[in-house]
Amino acid sequence: MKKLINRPDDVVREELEGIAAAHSDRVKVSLDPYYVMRKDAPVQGKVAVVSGGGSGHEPMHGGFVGLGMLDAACPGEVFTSPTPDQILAATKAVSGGAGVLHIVKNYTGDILNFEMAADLAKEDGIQVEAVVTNDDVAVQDSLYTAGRRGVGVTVLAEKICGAAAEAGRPLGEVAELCRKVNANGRSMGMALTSCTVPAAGKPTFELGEDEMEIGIGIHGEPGRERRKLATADEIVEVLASTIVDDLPFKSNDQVLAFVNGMGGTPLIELYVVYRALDRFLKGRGIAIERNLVGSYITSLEMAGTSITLLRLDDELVRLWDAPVNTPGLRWGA
Amino acid sequence: MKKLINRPDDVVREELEGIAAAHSDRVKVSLDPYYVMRKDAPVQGKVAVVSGGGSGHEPMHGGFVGLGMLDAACPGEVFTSPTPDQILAATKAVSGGAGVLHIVKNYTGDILNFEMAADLAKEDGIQVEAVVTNDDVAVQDSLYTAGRRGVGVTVLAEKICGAAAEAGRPLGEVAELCRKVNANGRSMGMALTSCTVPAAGKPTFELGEDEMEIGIGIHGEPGRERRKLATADEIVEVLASTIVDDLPFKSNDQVLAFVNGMGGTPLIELYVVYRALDRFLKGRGIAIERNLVGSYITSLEMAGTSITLLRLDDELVRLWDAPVNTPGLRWGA
Amino acid sequence: MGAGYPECVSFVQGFAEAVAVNREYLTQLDAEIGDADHGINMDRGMRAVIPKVEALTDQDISGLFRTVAMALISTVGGASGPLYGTVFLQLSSSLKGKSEIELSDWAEAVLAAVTAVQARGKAEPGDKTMVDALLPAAQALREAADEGLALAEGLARATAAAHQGMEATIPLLARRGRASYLGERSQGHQDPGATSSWLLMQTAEAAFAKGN
Amino acid sequence: MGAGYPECVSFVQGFAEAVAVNREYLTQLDAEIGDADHGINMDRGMRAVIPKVEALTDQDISGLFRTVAMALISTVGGASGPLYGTVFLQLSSSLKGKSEIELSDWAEAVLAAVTAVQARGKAEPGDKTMVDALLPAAQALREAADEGLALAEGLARATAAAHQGMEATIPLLARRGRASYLGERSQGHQDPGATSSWLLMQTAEAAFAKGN
Ligand SMILES: Nc1ncnc2c1ncn2[C@@H]1O[C@H](COP(=O)(O)OP(=O)(O)O)[C@@H](O)[C@H]1O
Ligand SMILES: Nc1ncnc2c1ncn2[C@@H]1O[C@H](COP(=O)(O)OP(=O)(O)O)[C@@H](O)[C@H]1O
Ligand SMILES: [Mg+2]
Ligand SMILES: [Mg+2]
Ligand SMILES: [Mg+2]
Ligand SMILES: [Mg+2]
Repeated sequence: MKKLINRPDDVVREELEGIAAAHSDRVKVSLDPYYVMRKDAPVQGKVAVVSGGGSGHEPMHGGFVGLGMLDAACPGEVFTSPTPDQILAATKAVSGGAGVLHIVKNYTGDILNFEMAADLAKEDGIQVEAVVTNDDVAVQDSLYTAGRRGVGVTVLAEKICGAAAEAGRPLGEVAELCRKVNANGRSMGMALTSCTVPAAGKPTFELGEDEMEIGIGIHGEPGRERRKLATADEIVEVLASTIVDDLPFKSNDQVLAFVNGMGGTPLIELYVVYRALDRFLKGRGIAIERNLVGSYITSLEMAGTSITLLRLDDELVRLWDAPVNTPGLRWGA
Repeated sequence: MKKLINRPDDVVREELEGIAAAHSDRVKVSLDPYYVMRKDAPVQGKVAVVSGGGSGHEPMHGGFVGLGMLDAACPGEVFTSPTPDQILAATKAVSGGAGVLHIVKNYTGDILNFEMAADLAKEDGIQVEAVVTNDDVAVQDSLYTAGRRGVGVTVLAEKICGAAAEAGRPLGEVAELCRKVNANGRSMGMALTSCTVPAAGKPTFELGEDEMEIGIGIHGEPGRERRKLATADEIVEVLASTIVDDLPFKSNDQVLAFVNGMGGTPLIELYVVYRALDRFLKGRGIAIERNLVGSYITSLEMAGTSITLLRLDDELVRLWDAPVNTPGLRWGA
Repeated sequence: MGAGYPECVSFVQGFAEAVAVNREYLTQLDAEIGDADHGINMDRGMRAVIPKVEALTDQDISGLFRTVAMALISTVGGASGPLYGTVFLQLSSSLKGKSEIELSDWAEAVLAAVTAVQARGKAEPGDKTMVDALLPAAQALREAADEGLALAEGLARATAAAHQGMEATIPLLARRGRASYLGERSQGHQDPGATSSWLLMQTAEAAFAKGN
Repeated sequence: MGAGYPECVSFVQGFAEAVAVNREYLTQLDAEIGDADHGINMDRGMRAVIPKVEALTDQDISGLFRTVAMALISTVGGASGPLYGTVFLQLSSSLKGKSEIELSDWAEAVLAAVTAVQARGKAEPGDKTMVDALLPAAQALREAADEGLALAEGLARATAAAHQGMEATIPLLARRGRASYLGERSQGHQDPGATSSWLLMQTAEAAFAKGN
């Protein structure tokens, strides 16, 4: 295992200390329990937006705390959901009296821990609504399974709901908006390499020099299928057609196209992927109105990419364009 | 070789097509010859800032084109300086009558190609000043060598000179400012893994599981020294003390601390590095006034980091804080 | 003769040791169909449990298990944190007031714990989760108690049933938890949570059956 | 009898072939002390040269070399683009007006080319660059011409001198170009540019010496 770390057990704490040192202009970091919050929280009268999940997905979620996005983020250990006490403490710390939205990715652990925290927060008189993101089309969706994973759409939901909360919209509306973003977004990812969980010390899976995993999540878990390595254009064809056919996205739809790097893939390759996606969508008559290209929801140092498409309407475009000032995403401020 | 690409020979063109598709709101891309320019260029009466170099360092330089930073960037093939005709075409395209600053990293190839281009541009009546960055303390500096490489300081110089040009300052002043940034900045990098030049198809060097390269540049070249793998804290100690002792940075100096990822290193590790750097500088009485944490000057998918320190004064802080709106760096706009 | 407070403490300590010894094994099972952290998670949790348990003074079985539950919930995270937290929370409430655990008490408590886990996690038997080890163990305990067997024997049957349930997860297609994302690729792998649940039953047997 | 236009074309084509054949070799040498692109760079350049040369109609040696120079400058990039561009630009101006190249013409042209490369790149002999192959070659040509040797023999000496100069770069500490960043680690490796320059001399010999 080759990583820029000290001891595997200290990675998350030291990362948080790094964030605290680097971004004290915008965030405050609690080390016991772990959470990152807006420096100016609680913002009185504003709905607070809280998310969280395992670490190893940076900049998500801690890097998305700030004006126009999250009020707080709760990082768990690497790839491990945070615990209820963390989430409760963060929820209390940022609650400004107008209620708190929990944006939860659909993983058993995240669901259970956020549920427990929400129950405890409600006992403390804080109004909490939880919305679960589950946009990963690589996973079969069914009542009799855990359903789809929450992946790329989470980033977009955090931005858009953060903007709505900043604009003073009430909890019910912000939660409804979050459900709308989730309902209109779909994602799928692939990996060229595995990643190594620091505490495990070796790659989660092994891939041959000519193999790739299609349909991976963001926790180093193997994907749905192992295939022969293919070109960027072929990979995009597989990911994008699965995504487009699922919702389905239709001709004349306007979308936000999000090409995400898994952590170990450089930007030069993401632009090659974006080019292919742009061509693919043009071929389907789908118009890219907004885009995001970069490594925003990662899986440690995994090499690979994921594509997320979000169907846009005027409201979503306006909220996407609204100012955001976080370490990981910033414009208009 | 596992990369998200189509054919190795097409990587740079397809990357540029991806940039064109993604960022047509801010940049225009020429494919023959290759260059990226501000959409609103030439800005009449403004000094134009142009840089360039081999591809594979994304977002540098193409991702730094836009308001408050570069007017144009000329990407060469991967790790290969651009050619004079590219640089000349870009220089002409963005020249707004107030002269053009060429920011050139100190590599024989970049120097020679930019020199030729500047000669040709001057023949065409365009005033050109070239400033060479050479901030890499890993390289021995001497009249009898090619001198130090230009690395991380280049990013900072592009931002700061771009802001000065945007503020309407004349060519001589912008060039002088660039020399000042270079004179007050120092960098050093290290790698955990090699990278693979697409056309070469295999890693430039091989490193054992317990080895690292100290003092690498940004072209996959081996470093000054191969060492046993060490902790993040130890690595920062080596890089930062070499940097600090070189200028030297002194107690009570105010600096911009730039922790850069080499392309394959995830943000979680960069924050662990930033934490160590913060502690190291506190120990030396050096105050971090501004910082930048992320992968901004990369070496394809290399895992590793570089540290850049820039001594600040009020002028530099003001110019650093000025609005910038590029795909790779954005604030205040 | 049932299991008293000291046996309960050694059950908890035994589980911590078993998890520590099997940290890599559980993590490796999770690498195959999950995210390579189950052993790490459980070990982090049980290491946090031990000092808390050692600090207890009032020899209360229910309080002991509640302490274990709270420590797990606040240190493990993931799916297993709330689920094992639920197991111990339920053991705590089922055993409230008891100073000795007889086979029928333990059978009832474990059955209630599985029921609570199912209520939280919505897993049915056969979904390839810890339920597949815990439920057969609880049923074996129930039957052993109904048959009037000795505590030691009942515990041995529970361990055997958990072991069988654990092994029976191998061919299953996961329908809950992270392994479910793999679809058919989850088949042919043993569930990590079922494995740690078998360890739980095994350490209960080792601790409670001493001299019984 | 000197080398005429057809020989010059086959020199250029021969160099393109030699570079293509040695693409990996030159790149590997550059991987060791540079950035693993010298073969790729030169091959990209020479592949661009060929159609431009084939399109020429006026049988002018100076124009031919100027075409090569301009194609290299606008497609190679890196250090070798401007430097080999300079070599061919200088060959072009030294041979202006000539329709046949005699040994003394070639000696003068190659010497002027090395001088121009040194002016551009500031490399001294012994700095571990292409100069270390080109300069001995030029000197050998000069001496052979002074001794009144035949073209073929002069060219053979130049190739041998370039080869020796190339091999002599191995122990050198690089002081120019990318390899200089390695400091002492540059020692023990053959310079890629010196190697391509030896190929240049070798292909000139093969092309010009035909029947001479
Ligand atoms: N819904 C559920 N009900 C019961 N057990 C579950 C459920 N989801 C997951 N598990 C158990 O949790 C185990 C995984 O735990 P762990 O790896 O620690 O958490 P995570 O899956 O969050 O990484 C699985 O092997 C399974 O036995
Ligand atoms: N200043 C210089 N003078 C002469 N030759 C040089 C100089 N710098 C580099 N070279 C030659 O260029 C070669 C490297 O070329 P190449 O790899 O194509 O370019 P780059 O170094 O830009 O990647 C070196 O091996 C050396 O022979
Ligand atoms: Mg987990
Ligand atoms: Mg090069
Ligand atoms: Mg797990
Ligand atoms: Mg090179």
